[in-house]
Amino acid sequence: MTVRATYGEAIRLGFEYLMERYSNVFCIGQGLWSPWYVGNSMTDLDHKFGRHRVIDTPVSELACTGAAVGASLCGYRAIVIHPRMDFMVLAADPIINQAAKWSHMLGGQAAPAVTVRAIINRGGEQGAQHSQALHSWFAHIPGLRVVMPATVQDARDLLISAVLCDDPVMYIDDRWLYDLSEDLPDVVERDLRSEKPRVLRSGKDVTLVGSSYSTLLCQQAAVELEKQGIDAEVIDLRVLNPLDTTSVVESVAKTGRLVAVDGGWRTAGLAGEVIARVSESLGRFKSRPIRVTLPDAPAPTSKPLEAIYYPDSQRVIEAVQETLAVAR
Amino acid sequence: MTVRATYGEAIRLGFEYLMERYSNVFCIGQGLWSPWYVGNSMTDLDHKFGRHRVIDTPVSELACTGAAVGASLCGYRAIVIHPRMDFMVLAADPIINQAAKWSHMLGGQAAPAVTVRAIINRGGEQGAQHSQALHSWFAHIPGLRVVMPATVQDARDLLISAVLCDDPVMYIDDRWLYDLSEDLPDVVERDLRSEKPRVLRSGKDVTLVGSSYSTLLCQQAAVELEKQGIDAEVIDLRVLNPLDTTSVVESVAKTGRLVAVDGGWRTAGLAGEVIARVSESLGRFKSRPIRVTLPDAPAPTSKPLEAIYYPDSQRVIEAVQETLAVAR
Amino acid sequence: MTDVSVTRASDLGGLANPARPLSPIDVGAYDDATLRHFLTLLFRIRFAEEKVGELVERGLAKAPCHLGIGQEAVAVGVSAALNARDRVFGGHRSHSHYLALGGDVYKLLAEVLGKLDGTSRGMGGSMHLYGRELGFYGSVPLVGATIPLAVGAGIAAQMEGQGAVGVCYFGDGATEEGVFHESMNLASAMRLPVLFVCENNLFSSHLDINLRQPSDRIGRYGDAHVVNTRSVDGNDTVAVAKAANELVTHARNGGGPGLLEAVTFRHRGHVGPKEDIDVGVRRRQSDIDAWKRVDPIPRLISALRDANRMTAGEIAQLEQSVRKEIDEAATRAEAAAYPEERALLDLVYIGGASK
Amino acid sequence: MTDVSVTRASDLGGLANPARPLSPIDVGAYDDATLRHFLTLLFRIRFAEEKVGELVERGLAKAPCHLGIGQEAVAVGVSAALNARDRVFGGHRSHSHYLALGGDVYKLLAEVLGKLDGTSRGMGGSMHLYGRELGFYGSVPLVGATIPLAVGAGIAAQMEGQGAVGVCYFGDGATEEGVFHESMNLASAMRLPVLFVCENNLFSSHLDINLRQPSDRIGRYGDAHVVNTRSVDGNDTVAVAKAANELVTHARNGGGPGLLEAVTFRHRGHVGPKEDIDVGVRRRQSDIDAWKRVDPIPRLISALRDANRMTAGEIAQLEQSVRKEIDEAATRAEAAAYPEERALLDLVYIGGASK
Ligand SMILES: Cc1ncc(C[n+]2csc(CCOP(=O)(O)OP(=O)(O)O)c2C)c(N)n1
Ligand SMILES: Cc1ncc(C[n+]2csc(CCOP(=O)(O)OP(=O)(O)O)c2C)c(N)n1
Ligand SMILES: [Mg+2]
Ligand SMILES: [Mg+2]
Repeated sequence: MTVRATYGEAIRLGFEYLMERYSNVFCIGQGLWSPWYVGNSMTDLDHKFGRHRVIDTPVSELACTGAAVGASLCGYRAIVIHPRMDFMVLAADPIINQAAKWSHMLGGQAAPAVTVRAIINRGGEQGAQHSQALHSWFAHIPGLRVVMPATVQDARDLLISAVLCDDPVMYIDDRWLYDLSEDLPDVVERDLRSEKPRVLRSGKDVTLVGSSYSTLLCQQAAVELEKQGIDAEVIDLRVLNPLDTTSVVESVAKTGRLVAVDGGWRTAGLAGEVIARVSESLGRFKSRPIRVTLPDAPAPTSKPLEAIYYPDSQRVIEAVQETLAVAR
Repeated sequence: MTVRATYGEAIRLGFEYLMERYSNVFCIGQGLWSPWYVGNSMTDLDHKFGRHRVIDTPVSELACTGAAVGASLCGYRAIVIHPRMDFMVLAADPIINQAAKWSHMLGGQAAPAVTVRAIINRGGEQGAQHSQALHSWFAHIPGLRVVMPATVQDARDLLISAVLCDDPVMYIDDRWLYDLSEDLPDVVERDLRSEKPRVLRSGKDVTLVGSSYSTLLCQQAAVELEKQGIDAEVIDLRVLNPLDTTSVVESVAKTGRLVAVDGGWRTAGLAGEVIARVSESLGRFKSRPIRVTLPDAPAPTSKPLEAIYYPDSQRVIEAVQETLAVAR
Repeated sequence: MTDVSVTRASDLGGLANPARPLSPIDVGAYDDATLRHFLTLLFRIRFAEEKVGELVERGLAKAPCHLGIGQEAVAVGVSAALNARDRVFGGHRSHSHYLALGGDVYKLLAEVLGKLDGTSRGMGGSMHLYGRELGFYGSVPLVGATIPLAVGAGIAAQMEGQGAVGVCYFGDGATEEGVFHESMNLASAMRLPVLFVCENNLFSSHLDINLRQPSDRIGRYGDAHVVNTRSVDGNDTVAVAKAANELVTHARNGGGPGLLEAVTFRHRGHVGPKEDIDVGVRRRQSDIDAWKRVDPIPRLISALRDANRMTAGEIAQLEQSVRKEIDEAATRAEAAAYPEERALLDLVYIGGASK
Repeated sequence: MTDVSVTRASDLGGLANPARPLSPIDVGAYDDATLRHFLTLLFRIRFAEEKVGELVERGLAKAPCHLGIGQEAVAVGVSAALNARDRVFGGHRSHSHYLALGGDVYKLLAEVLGKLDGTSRGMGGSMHLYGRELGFYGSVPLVGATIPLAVGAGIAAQMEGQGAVGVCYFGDGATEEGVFHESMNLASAMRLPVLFVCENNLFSSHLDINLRQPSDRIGRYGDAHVVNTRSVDGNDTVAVAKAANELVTHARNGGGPGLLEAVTFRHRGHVGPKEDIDVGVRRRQSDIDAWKRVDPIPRLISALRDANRMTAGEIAQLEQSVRKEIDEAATRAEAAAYPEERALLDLVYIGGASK
């Protein structure tokens, strides 16, 4: 039986699924008793499951994240929610020095099966401290798993897989996707360790790689490009860490062309990693690969600057056209 | 007039130069009154310049770094010292949310001319929380400058350029380099904005790119490779952010082969960025580029595991041989 | 957190209860010009923020705007204790902090609208203000972030030896951030000239302080960190000014940092011009109404009239002229230009395009 | 920080002064078996750490080893208040915390040497210990890092409703980390069953507490966060056990968290077996000598003998048998195998090779 849901609602369905079935799942984070902090992605969960399982907190990112890690070492599956990734920077220690390392450092015996939900909440003239997309940082940290759903179904299902996974997982969602809508099948629990990047659309002329909102841009671009007779393959990374780029390499082996799209900064970021992996595997492209990312600048506030700061599908289309300018 | 110094002593010479000439320079950090925290890189500076200018602190990475940023907004040039990069993770907010963003976010009017000195101090069975090299994280953050000296002279001179620069700069040194020794010329103050990667050795067969200790590995490998009749070009990145890879691209345009060496983790790290940049510019290599990095795993403690965890020059040599296995 | 009773007793000795018997504002210690200045600032802040609320409602101001309507007395009182050498930092709710130091309404409104003439050249919006010429060293919205910066200003002041102080404003919520404690300890151990100003409005966004802390008195942290502490009625401009002056004087003389807790309440919601009755946990209309009855502006006006310091006519005239100033500023700000596109890359590093 | 006088008066009412008149250890409340157990643990911890010191001196143990020689009474006393359901976290100086819960000396020494049989399968060394079967949920050296983890254990315990507590050990230096305060506030606001144990040894590596904090009494933070607090003689096993028991009982019964401040001193330097006389800021031979005169082990022995609980012969025999246990463990640990190379990648994620 399918149900129609938006991305925001799908996240909420994921929480509901987990909390109904698993009594050791609980949520902790700022704003969980507020109707506005996390969009519609957790509405009324506190009333449905009780405020002891949906815990709103003081303004203490570090301790609350550490507490979630600690509870997860004690058999709970805590989900700590950061309504903005920028604030989560204060909680870097429990995420990267603790959660990511405890298994290795203690001989594989201590599994903090915590889920860190980080929300990218940018635009709206909020500026440099309320807009960051730092997924590339966390993709760099061994021991952490990082997922970034781009579709409505993944918004629900990757959350479920993340929480059921025995490793610490960062689940990153983007408020710009919340209004996407899709028909959802029933939940099938999937082992996160088997989840990989997915070819959302196959094509022969160029490979477009994205994750989260960038995947949407790739899909939109692909639709436009088709009208221009260009056949783009679109790959959604989904799981950034550990990153498996087998399908990307296979795709570029076929198309010879690569446009890597990412909503983070350019230098030392995810899009560069994708290009590096393909280069290491193939050593050559039909034409130079291109990244479409944020410029290396903090987020501005002013309207006209915001308008040029964030890439859109047009920028992806232009990049594709550039790769194709070299004779096929 | 030249003076012989080790890398550790050269850092100390840099501090001395700055504190003697600039009364607005001061140092703050953990262990600055201790003889062992920062090796020999700051010995007796507290006695020479007074403990009001060389401030030892409580165990409060976050506030101390924030205080350094604040004092730097008030006309001082604070240098905040983190004896281990791992602990500095607690101070990510003042570094990346504050120092890196204040100029942009406040219209170019507020310049926190702070220097954050981060020490990589690994090995010695210290384990996962006392070994990290997180430079790739900071290379990802616009607004921050990041330098990583590989040579004795750069250890001194990049410190001086960092502190005299009006932007926030992260200066990263590696304890494994402290015993390198070199004859140093007199100090010439250089504008950090003009400092770029440097070709330390020119060659035609392959391009080796490193920074900090990885540059040393590249140089050692180049010496060995020469004996095997292989002519390697060695480029020391020096300035990781903003990263200028012009000389790397030029080099690979000539050699066609690239080995990127980095002391950090592999995924979404600096070595990948180097490969991505070259790929974007050239689109093809004579043979597949190779990264030599840490494996994507936390630092182990046990002796035999440490021995295989950290790359050495032999690993660089093997990578070069692999790139050359493809016919020239 | 689990559902602790929000009716837990207050440790603030009445300060958290707007229905307590009020002591009248004691204007005796200040001359007419100063008092008139206080009232001017109160009016300017209030009307400017009301104007910001209008700009939000009209869809012109898009950036999140946090209004401090009802809390104006804090910044006005604190600023009275400061001079041009002092360095002040704010947070997400800092219109009042900027204006109380003499900030320009046009620049503020221009910034709120993202215009080049703004305090931050249009790069910051409401949450990122700057006015170095006034001693306003910057406000940013990451909660607690400027607290250690003010400690750094204290280090600078201590090194200069000119008697300056570093000041930061923050809310009760910010005291839940570890950086607040680290900063207090550092300032106390180094005996730095820093004034920590906590605007305790009993809420952090939607949550009552009793849902977040075991006591509503922030002053207890001053005790723990051995910092001189005063908890005052934050709706009494004069009480704030006096307490701030005591603490600042002490700090200037090498007596170490001070913590000023000013207990107050915001009439509007956490962000934007609405009152947020519905969304708060225990944010009832009756609470807001009670706090409006102890609004700092009518209270100062009554005191001025009772003490014959200003006539009703003078006050009305002052009010009129401030309103006019603000209307004019808003009109200009609406018409002002945006920053140029190249600012996006040019301002990443100081002194020009990123290289 | 600037050079504050290190002779500032103590706020600890004598506890920081080893030359104060001592009240004798009151063993009245405990039966013979318990007291013998205390002494066994004290011996085991002491001799095991002395052995670690030897392994360092012989160049066999390379990992940084932080010895708590002189501080053993804290862990022994605290552990007496705990049961198998409780969850305990440590820090960089945690040999005693592990052993006092019943930890195995062989596993400890094997870990210190990086061997597969170690508490952490050779992946951690001295600074990363683990013993879940004992309730020892892990120690790691990042200062303050496990404090919020213990709060999480408190959340778990509160949800389970079985009367368990979360416990963390940390030093006076760790209270300078913001996370300590965030954690205390969170635990207090949620009334969580958590025992915060501060081993106040008056030093953080080379720095005297008076150079880092405005008072040497950590208990004041308990007051600020409205947490039940006891400051006790950390060299008196019984005093620690009693105070821990009070606080733990209270926490188990829903009374919220407790802060136990145990004032003590480490005989050795910050890291390694040396005494660090030369490198400390005010760490004089005379201080160490004075503290050695209040060594927890001879003090408990005197009390046992005075109360006729153990004879000199029994004590000597116990000492001998513990020494033998430790020598044997060390010999085995030296001969034990290292982890296999594939552990490097296999343990990154739970349940096998990273994929
Ligand atoms: C580090 C961080 N965490 C969370 C937020 C979201 N946030 C913005 S304002 C605010 C409330 C702060 O409350 P308080 O400090 O009392 O100030 P008030 O809003 O009452 O003026 C919060 C939680 C933030 N901006 N920064
Ligand atoms: C976050 C962090 N900062 C700094 C250090 C370095 N360090 C290790 S132990 C220590 C001293 C801690 O003192 P205290 O908490 O009193 O414990 P003690 O060593 O006295 O047992 C320091 C500063 C660290 N390990 N982690
Ligand atoms: Mg508030
Ligand atoms: Mg200590």
